Amino acid sequence: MTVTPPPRRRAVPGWAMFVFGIVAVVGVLATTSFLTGEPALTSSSTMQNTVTLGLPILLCGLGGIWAERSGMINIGLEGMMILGTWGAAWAGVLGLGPYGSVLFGAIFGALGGALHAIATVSFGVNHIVSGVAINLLGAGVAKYLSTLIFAPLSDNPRDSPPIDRFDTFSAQGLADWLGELESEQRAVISDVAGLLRGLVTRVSPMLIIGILLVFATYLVLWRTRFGLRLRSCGENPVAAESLGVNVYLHKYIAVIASGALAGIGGAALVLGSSPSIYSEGQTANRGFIGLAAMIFGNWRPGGTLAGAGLFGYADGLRLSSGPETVHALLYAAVICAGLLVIWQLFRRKWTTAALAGVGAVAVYALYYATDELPSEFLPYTPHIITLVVLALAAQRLRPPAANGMPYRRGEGD
Amino acid sequence: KDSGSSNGSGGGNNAAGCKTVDKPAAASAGTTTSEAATEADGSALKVGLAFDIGGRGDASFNDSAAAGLDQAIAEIGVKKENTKELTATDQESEDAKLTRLRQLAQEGHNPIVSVGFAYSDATAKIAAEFPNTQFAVVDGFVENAPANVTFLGFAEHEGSFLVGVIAALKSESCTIGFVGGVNVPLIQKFQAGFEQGVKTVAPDAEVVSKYITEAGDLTGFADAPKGQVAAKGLIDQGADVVYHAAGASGKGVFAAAKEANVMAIGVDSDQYNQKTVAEYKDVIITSMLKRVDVAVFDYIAAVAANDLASLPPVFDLKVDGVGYSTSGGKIDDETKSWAEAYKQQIIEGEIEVSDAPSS
Amino acid sequence: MTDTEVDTVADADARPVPAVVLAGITKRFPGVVANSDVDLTVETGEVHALCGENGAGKSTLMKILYGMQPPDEGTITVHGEQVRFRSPADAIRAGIGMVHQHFMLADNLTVLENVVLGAENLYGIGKRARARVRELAGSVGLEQDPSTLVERLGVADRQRVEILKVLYRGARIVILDEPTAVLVPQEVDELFDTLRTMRADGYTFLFISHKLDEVRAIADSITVIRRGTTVGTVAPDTVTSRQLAEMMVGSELPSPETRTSTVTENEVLQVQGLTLEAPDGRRILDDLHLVVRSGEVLGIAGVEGNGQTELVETLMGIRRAAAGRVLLNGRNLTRAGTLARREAGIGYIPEDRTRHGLLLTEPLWANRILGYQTRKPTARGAFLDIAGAREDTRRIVEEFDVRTPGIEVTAASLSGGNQQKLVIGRELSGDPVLLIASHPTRGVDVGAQAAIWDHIRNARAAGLAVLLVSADLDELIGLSDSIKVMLRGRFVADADPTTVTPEDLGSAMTGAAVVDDSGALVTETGGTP
Amino acid sequence: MNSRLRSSLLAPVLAVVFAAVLCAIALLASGANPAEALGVMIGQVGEGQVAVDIVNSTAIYMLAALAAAIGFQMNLLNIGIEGQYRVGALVAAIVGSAIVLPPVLHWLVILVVAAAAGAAWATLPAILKVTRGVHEVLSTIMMNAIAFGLAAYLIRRDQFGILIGNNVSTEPLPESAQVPGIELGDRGTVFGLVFLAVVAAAVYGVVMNRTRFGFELKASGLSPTAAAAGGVNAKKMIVVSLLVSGAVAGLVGMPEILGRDHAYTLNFASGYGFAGIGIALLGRNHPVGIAFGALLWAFLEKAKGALDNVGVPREIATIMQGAIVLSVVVAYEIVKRMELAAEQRRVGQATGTAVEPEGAAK
Ligand SMILES: Nc1ncnc2c1ncn2[C@@H]1O[C@H](COP(=O)(O)OP(=O)(O)OP(=O)(O)O)[C@@H](O)[C@H]1O
Ligand SMILES: Nc1ncnc2c1ncn2[C@@H]1O[C@H](COP(=O)(O)OP(=O)(O)OP(=O)(O)O)[C@@H](O)[C@H]1O
Ligand SMILES: [Mg+2]
Ligand SMILES: [Mg+2]
Repeated sequence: MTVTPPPRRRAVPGWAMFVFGIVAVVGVLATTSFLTGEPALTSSSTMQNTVTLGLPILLCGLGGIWAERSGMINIGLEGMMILGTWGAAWAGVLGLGPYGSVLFGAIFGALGGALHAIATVSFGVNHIVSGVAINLLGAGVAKYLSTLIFAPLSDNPRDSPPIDRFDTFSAQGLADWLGELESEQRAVISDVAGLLRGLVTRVSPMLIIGILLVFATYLVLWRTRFGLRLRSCGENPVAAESLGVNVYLHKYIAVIASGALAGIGGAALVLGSSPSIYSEGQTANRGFIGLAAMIFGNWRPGGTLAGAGLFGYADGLRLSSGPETVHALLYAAVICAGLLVIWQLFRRKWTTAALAGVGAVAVYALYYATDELPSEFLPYTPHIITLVVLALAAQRLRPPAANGMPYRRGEGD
Repeated sequence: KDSGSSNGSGGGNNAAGCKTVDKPAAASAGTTTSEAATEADGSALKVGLAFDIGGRGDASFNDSAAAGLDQAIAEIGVKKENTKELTATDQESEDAKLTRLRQLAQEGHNPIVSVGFAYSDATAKIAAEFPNTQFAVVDGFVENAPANVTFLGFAEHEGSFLVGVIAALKSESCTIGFVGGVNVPLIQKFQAGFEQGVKTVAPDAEVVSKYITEAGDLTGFADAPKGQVAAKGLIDQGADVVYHAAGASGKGVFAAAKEANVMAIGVDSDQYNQKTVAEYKDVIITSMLKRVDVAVFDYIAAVAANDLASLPPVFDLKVDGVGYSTSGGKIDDETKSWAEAYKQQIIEGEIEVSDAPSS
Repeated sequence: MTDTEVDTVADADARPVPAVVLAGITKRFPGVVANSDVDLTVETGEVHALCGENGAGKSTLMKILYGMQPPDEGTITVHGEQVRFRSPADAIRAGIGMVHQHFMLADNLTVLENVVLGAENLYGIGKRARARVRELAGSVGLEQDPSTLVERLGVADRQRVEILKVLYRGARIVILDEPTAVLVPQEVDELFDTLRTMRADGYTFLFISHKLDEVRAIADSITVIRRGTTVGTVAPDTVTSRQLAEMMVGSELPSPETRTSTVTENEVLQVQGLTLEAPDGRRILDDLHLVVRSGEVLGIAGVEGNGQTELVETLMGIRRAAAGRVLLNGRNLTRAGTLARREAGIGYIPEDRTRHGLLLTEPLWANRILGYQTRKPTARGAFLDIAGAREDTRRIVEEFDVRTPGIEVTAASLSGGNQQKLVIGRELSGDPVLLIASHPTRGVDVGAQAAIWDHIRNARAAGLAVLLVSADLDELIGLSDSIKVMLRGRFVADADPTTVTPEDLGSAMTGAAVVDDSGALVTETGGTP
Repeated sequence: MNSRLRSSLLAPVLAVVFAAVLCAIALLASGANPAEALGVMIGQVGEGQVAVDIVNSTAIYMLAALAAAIGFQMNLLNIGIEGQYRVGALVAAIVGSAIVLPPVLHWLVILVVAAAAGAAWATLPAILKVTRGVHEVLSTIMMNAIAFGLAAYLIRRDQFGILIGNNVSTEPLPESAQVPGIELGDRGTVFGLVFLAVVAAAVYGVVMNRTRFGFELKASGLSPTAAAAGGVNAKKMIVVSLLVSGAVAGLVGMPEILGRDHAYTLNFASGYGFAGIGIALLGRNHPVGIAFGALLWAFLEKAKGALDNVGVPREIATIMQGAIVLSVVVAYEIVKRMELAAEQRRVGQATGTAVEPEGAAK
C-alpha cells in the first residue's frame, strides 16, 4: 500500500453539510450587506437572476455528473446543449408547447450524448477529443438545421421564431409578506426574506424541473442499484465487470443521460430567454461553466447546485447592479477569509491560517483602497471566485477514480 | 399562477416626469438627402457584398446592408445575377476576410461592399492590390487607406441623441437606462449620444448604463437572458425607459421592459416591426435607425453614376443616415416636435454631439 | 438466483456429482495457447488446488469457468449440468464466485457498496443488505463497518471483502486466485480456518497459489498445469513440495543454497532516528535506527501496512522524513532527492513493478533509462544515449534471461516475471553499493524466483549491501544475514535467520511474541504468552 | 520495422477513408454532390492566395498544437492555450511597440516577451495544481475567461489602446519589429515566422525523444509513480511543462502580429487554442503528425469558403471538421488495436509461452 488513506472524512451527513453551507453563505452575505449597505446583495431580484442564469448551468453540471460518475469525461456538453436549444425551439415551432420543448431538448442532447458514447465507449476514442469534435458537430448541425428549418419561418437563419414558454407561478401571499420583511431593511431577516422571495415569485416549472432533477440525480445515482452500478463503472470498471455488471451498457446510459441533461439545459436556456427562441451562439460557453460547476461541487448534485448558484449569483449581481455592489463582494471575501483563519487556527493549521490571514488583509486593503473594480474584470467575477474557492478547497475534491480512463471489456486482469 | 404582465404602457406623459429645459425653436427646414441615386444606371455593375458574422437575414446590421443592395436592384437596375454575397464565420482570422474580398475582386465584382468594421484593414489591403476596383466598408475606418476605398461611417451618436431626447421627455422617474452589448468604441458612441441627448433635455436626469460583456467577448451581442438581467437591474435602479445597443441581446432588454411595464427603445432598424420581438412591440416607443441600407444604396448609386464625391463623409442626421422611428404611435406630436427641433440644431451645427461617453 | 435454488444446490452435496467438470477446454489468444485440452474435475465439498508456473494458464482457466472469457473449445459442467456462460453474471447465477488474483475493489465506494454491487436483487442496497453484510462479515473475520470506504482498508481486510463478495452472492463454488500472496502466515492461517469451516458447510473451493506448502496444507487434491495442459492430479499427502515443483517445471529444481556469510565491517547504510509523519501528525515511522554493511542482506519483516513501504520510500527520497539522518558510505543523504540518492549508488527494486518500476507502454530500452537518465551508459550530458541504452538492455536480457522477442517490444508485453527480471537487471547494473529490494519475487514463479535469489546472492558476495523487505518469510529467512521486525512504524524485534522459524517471525510481526532485553526475538517459546 | 512502417501509414489512410465517407454522407444529406464539393475545395487551393494562407495557418496551428502536446506528454490538459496566446500576443504587441531595437534583436525580444507572457498566464494554474491539487482543466478554463478581461482592460484607451475608426488597437509596431515574409507576388506572402513553427516542432521532437528533460517529462506523463521512483520530481515537471506549454502558446499569435497585423486589435482571432488541442491529438503528439494535422485543419478552414460557390451550406464545413476529427481518432484507435494484437502475437511466438501485457489491463 503506497497510498496513505486521506484524512478521516467527516461523519456529518451530506444534507447537513448542505444546510450548513447555505446558512453560512446567507450569513456572510447578510453580514456584508449590513456592513456595506448594499441591499442588492440579498435582494429578491438578485435571487431571481441567480435562478435564471444558474439553471442552464446547473443542468449541464448534472449532465457532467452523470457522465463522469460512470468514468466518462464529457467536455462535449456545450455541443449537446446547443443541440438541445435547437431541439427545444423546434418542438415549439411544431406547437408541442413548453413541455414538448423540454422533451425535444432532452432528445437532441441525448443524440449528441449517444454519438459521444459510440466514439468513446465502443471505439475507445480519447474522451476529450470526442468532446471537442462533438462541440464542433453540435454547433455545425444546429446552424445547418436552423438555416434549413427556422430561416423560412423567422426570415433569419440565426434565430427561430418565438415559441411558447412556461407560465410562471408565484406564492403570492408568501411573497408579499416576504416583500414587506425585505423592505423593512432589518439585518439578516430582510436578507433572508429577500432571498426567499426571489425563490417563490415568478417560479417557472423549469426551475421545478431543475430542482427535481437534482434530487432525481442524487436518488438515482446514490440510492438505487442502477446508480451503484453506474458509479462502480466510474470507480473500477474491471471490478464491476467481474461482478456481472454490463459496463458498456451503463456507460452508454450514463453518457446519453448526460447529453439529455445538457439538452434540457439548452431547453431551459431557450425557455428562459425572452422571447423564447433558438438563437445562434446563445449557449455562450455555459456547457464549460457547467463542467466547472460540477467540479466545484465535487461531482455531487448538491455541490453542483451550489456551484451553479455561485456562477448565476455572481453574474447576475454584476449585470444587474452597480459596480459598488460587486465591490462589496470583496468585503464578503474578507469575511470568508476571516472565518477561514479562525477555522484553521482551531484546527491548528498554522501556515494555512497565516496564508488565509494574509489573503484577508490583502483583499481588505484592496477593498479599502478602491471604490470599484475595473469594469473589464467584472464579467469574470464568477471565474475569479471559482479560482479562489478552488485554491482553498481543492484538496477535498474527489473525482471518480477511473474517470477518463479507457476501458475495454475482457481486458482487465 | 402569474397573470401575463399587464399591457405595456407605452409610457405616460411627462406631466409627472423630469424637469426639462425650454423647448427649442421649432424645426425650420426639411432634411436633405443625397440625390445621386436618381440618374444612376447600375445595370452594368457587378456588386460584391461581404457580410459580417450572421449575414443576410440576421434581422439587423447585415440585413440592412442587404436591403440596400436589394434597393439598388429594384431602383437602379443592378442585375441580381450580377451580385454575390459572402459571409464571415465565427472566430475567423484576418486572412479569411482577405481571401473573401480577394475572391470577389478577382471575379470582377466592382464595387465591393464589406459590412462591419472588422473588414477595415482587410479592405484597405485588398484595395491596394486591385486599384481599379471600388471598395466600401460599412462602419469601417483606417488611416491612409487607398483612394479606391470608401468608408461608410455613421453618426450613431447623433441618432442616439434624438432617442435620448425622446427618452428624457417620456421618463417619469427621471432615470433612464442604456444597455450595451459589448463594451467597444462603436457601442460607446450610442451611449455617448444618448446620454448627451437625455442631459440636454433634462439636465437632472440620470442615465444608468450597463454593458453585457467587455471588448473581445462578442457573446454580449447574442445573450438575451443576460440582456434581460442587465435591463432588469437598470429598471430596479429606477429606470423607466431603456435603450439598447446590444444586437440579439436586446430581445432580453425588451422582455425586461415588458415585464416591468416600462418603455424601451430599439436600435439599428425599426424594431417595432420586427418579427422576433413582436411580442414586446407595445413597449417599444421608438428605435434609433442606422440606415445601413441607405448608405449601401447611395454608395452603389454613386459608383454607378461615377460620382463618389457626392457621398457624404459620414451618414448623419443631415443625410438621413441615422434617425428615429415612430411606428406604433407612441411618439406624440409634441415629443416629435422636440426631437425634430434638436435634429435641426444638430444638422445646423448648433449642437455638437460627442461620440465618446463622458465617464 | 433465489435462495431456494441455493438450497437445491446444497441438497446436491449428498450425491457424488462433481461440482465442476471442465472437459477439453482450449483457449487461444493471439499467438498463445493459454489452455489446451484441459480436463479438470472438482468434487463437491473439496478444496482443489491448481499449481503451475507463471503463465501456465491457471487464471485463464478460472476466468473461463467464471464466464469472463469464452472457451474456444470444450465444455463446462456444473453439478452435472452442462452450462454456457456468456458473462460473470451467468456464472454467479450458477453459484460460482471468484476472488481474483488482483483486487477487484472500488476504493472510493464503501465496503457495503463493493459487496452488494451486481447482487442488488438479493437484499437490495439498503438496510437488509447492510444487515446481511454484517452477518457474513463475522464469518470471514472482517471487523470494519460496512460503510467504511474501501480505500481505508489494509490488504488483509480487502481480501476479506473479496471473499465476502463471493459469499454474499450465495456462491457454493469459490475460486480463489492467489489469495495468500499478500497475507502473512497468521492471516493465512485465519483464512485457512475460514476455508475449512466453509468446506465443512459444503462449499467447494478452487485454490491457486505459488506457495506449495500452503497448497499441501489446505488442499484435498492438487492439479498441476504446465504450458496450458493438465499434467496430473495428485493427493497432497502423496507428494512433497519439491516433487510438486518439479511437476510444474517439468525438470529438476536447483539445489538449496549453502549459506556462507559475506558480511564485512564496512557500514554502507546508516539510518539514525528516522521519523516520518502523516499529514495529521501521526508517526508512520518512529525513530528507526539501522545499519547495513557491505556484503550483508538485512531483512525487514512485517505485516503489510506497518511502515515497510514508507521506510523504503523514505530511504529513496520519495517521501520526506520529519527527523533523522540517512548516511550512505558516510555521506549525508538526508536532504537529497531521489535522483541524487540513486546517483550516489542506491539501486531500487520497488514492490509494485508496474506502478513504480516500469513505463509499461515504452520499449524495454526506454525502461532501461528510467532512473539512469543522468548516467552512462544511457545518457551523455543533457542528451540521452539511446544506442548505449539499447546495447545495455540487450546485455540485461541476456544475463538475466528475460524472455522477450527483442528490446523494442513494450514492457507491458512481457509477463510479470520477466518484467521483474528486467527491473532487477537494471537496478544491478548501475554498480550500486546498496540495493533496496521490496518483495523482489512477488508473483514470480519458482524458476524465476530461484534465478532472482541467485542474482541477489551473487551481488552480495561481490560486496553489495542489501535491504530486503519481503512478505515471503521463507525468502526473508533464506536470504537475510539478519532480520528486523517492524510493527506500527517501529522495529520491535531482531531475529537471527539461522534459528528463527516463519511462525516465530509471524507472531513477532503481529506483536504477540516475546522479546528479550536486547530486543532479540525469543524463539522456541512454543507460541505466545 | 517494415510492419511498423505499414501500421503507421495504415492509420492515416484508414482515417482519410473514414472521414471521406462521413463527409460524403453529410454532403449527400444536404443535397450536394460530395465529389463536386471536394473538387471545389481542392480547386480552391490553387486560387489566389489560398495556398499561402494554408501554409500560414498551418504554422499557427502547429504552434498551438505543440503547446497542447507538451501538456499531453505529461497528461496535463492545457485548455488554457486560448488565454495564454491572447495574453502573449497582447503583451508582446504592447512591449514591442514601446521599445526601439535593431530588427532581428527586436523580433527576438518580442518573441521572448510573448513566450514569457504566455508562461506567466499558465503560472497560476501550475501553482494551484502542485500546491492545491486544482485540476488544470478547471483552472485554465477560468484563466481563459479572465484573459478576455485582461485584454479588454489593457486595450482600454486610458491604458494601451488607441482608437482607429471603430476599432481599438495597440500602438502599431515600428518597422524594426515587423518580420518580413516571403513575397510570392499574386500568391501572397508567407509569414517569416512560419519558420518559427518549423523550428519549434524540430526542437520539440529532439527534446522529447533525445534529451533527459523530454524523457523525464514523458515518464511523468506515462506513470507519475514510476517517474518518481526513477528520480523525477513530479511537481517540478508539472510546473515546468505547464510553463513551457504556456510559453509556446504565447507564440501562437506572433506570426500574425509580427508578420501582418503589426498590432493587437479587437479583431484578434480566437479559437486557435481549441484547434491546437484537436490537432495535437490528431498528430498523436508527434511533431510530424502535428504538422500534417495542422495542414489538414488549415486546408479545411481555408478551403471551406469555396463551398459557397457550389451552393453547399457553409455550415457543412464545420460538421466536416467535427466528423474528420472523430473519424481520424476512431481510425487510430482501430489500427492501434490491430497493432497491439500483432505485437502480442509476435511476442507470443518468439517466447513460445505466456506474455502478459499488464499495461493493456487498466
Ligand atoms: N486476454 C488475454 N489475451 C492474450 N493472451 C492471454 C490473455 N489471457 C491470458 N493469456 C495468455 O494465456 C497464458 C496463460 O495465462 P494465465 O493467466 O492463465 O496464467 P497463470 O497460470 O494464471 O499465471 P500466474 O500463475 O502468473 O497467475 C498467458 O501466458 C498469456 O499469454
Ligand atoms: N489483455 C491481455 N492480453 C494478452 N495477454 C494477457 C492479457 N491479460 C492477461 N494476459 C496474459 O495472461 C497471463 C496471466 O496473467 P497473470 O496476471 O496471471 O500474469 P502471470 O502469468 O502471472 O505473469 P507473471 O507470473 O510473470 O506475473 C499473463 O501471462 C498475460 O500474458
Ligand atoms: Mg494467474
Ligand atoms: Mg501474475
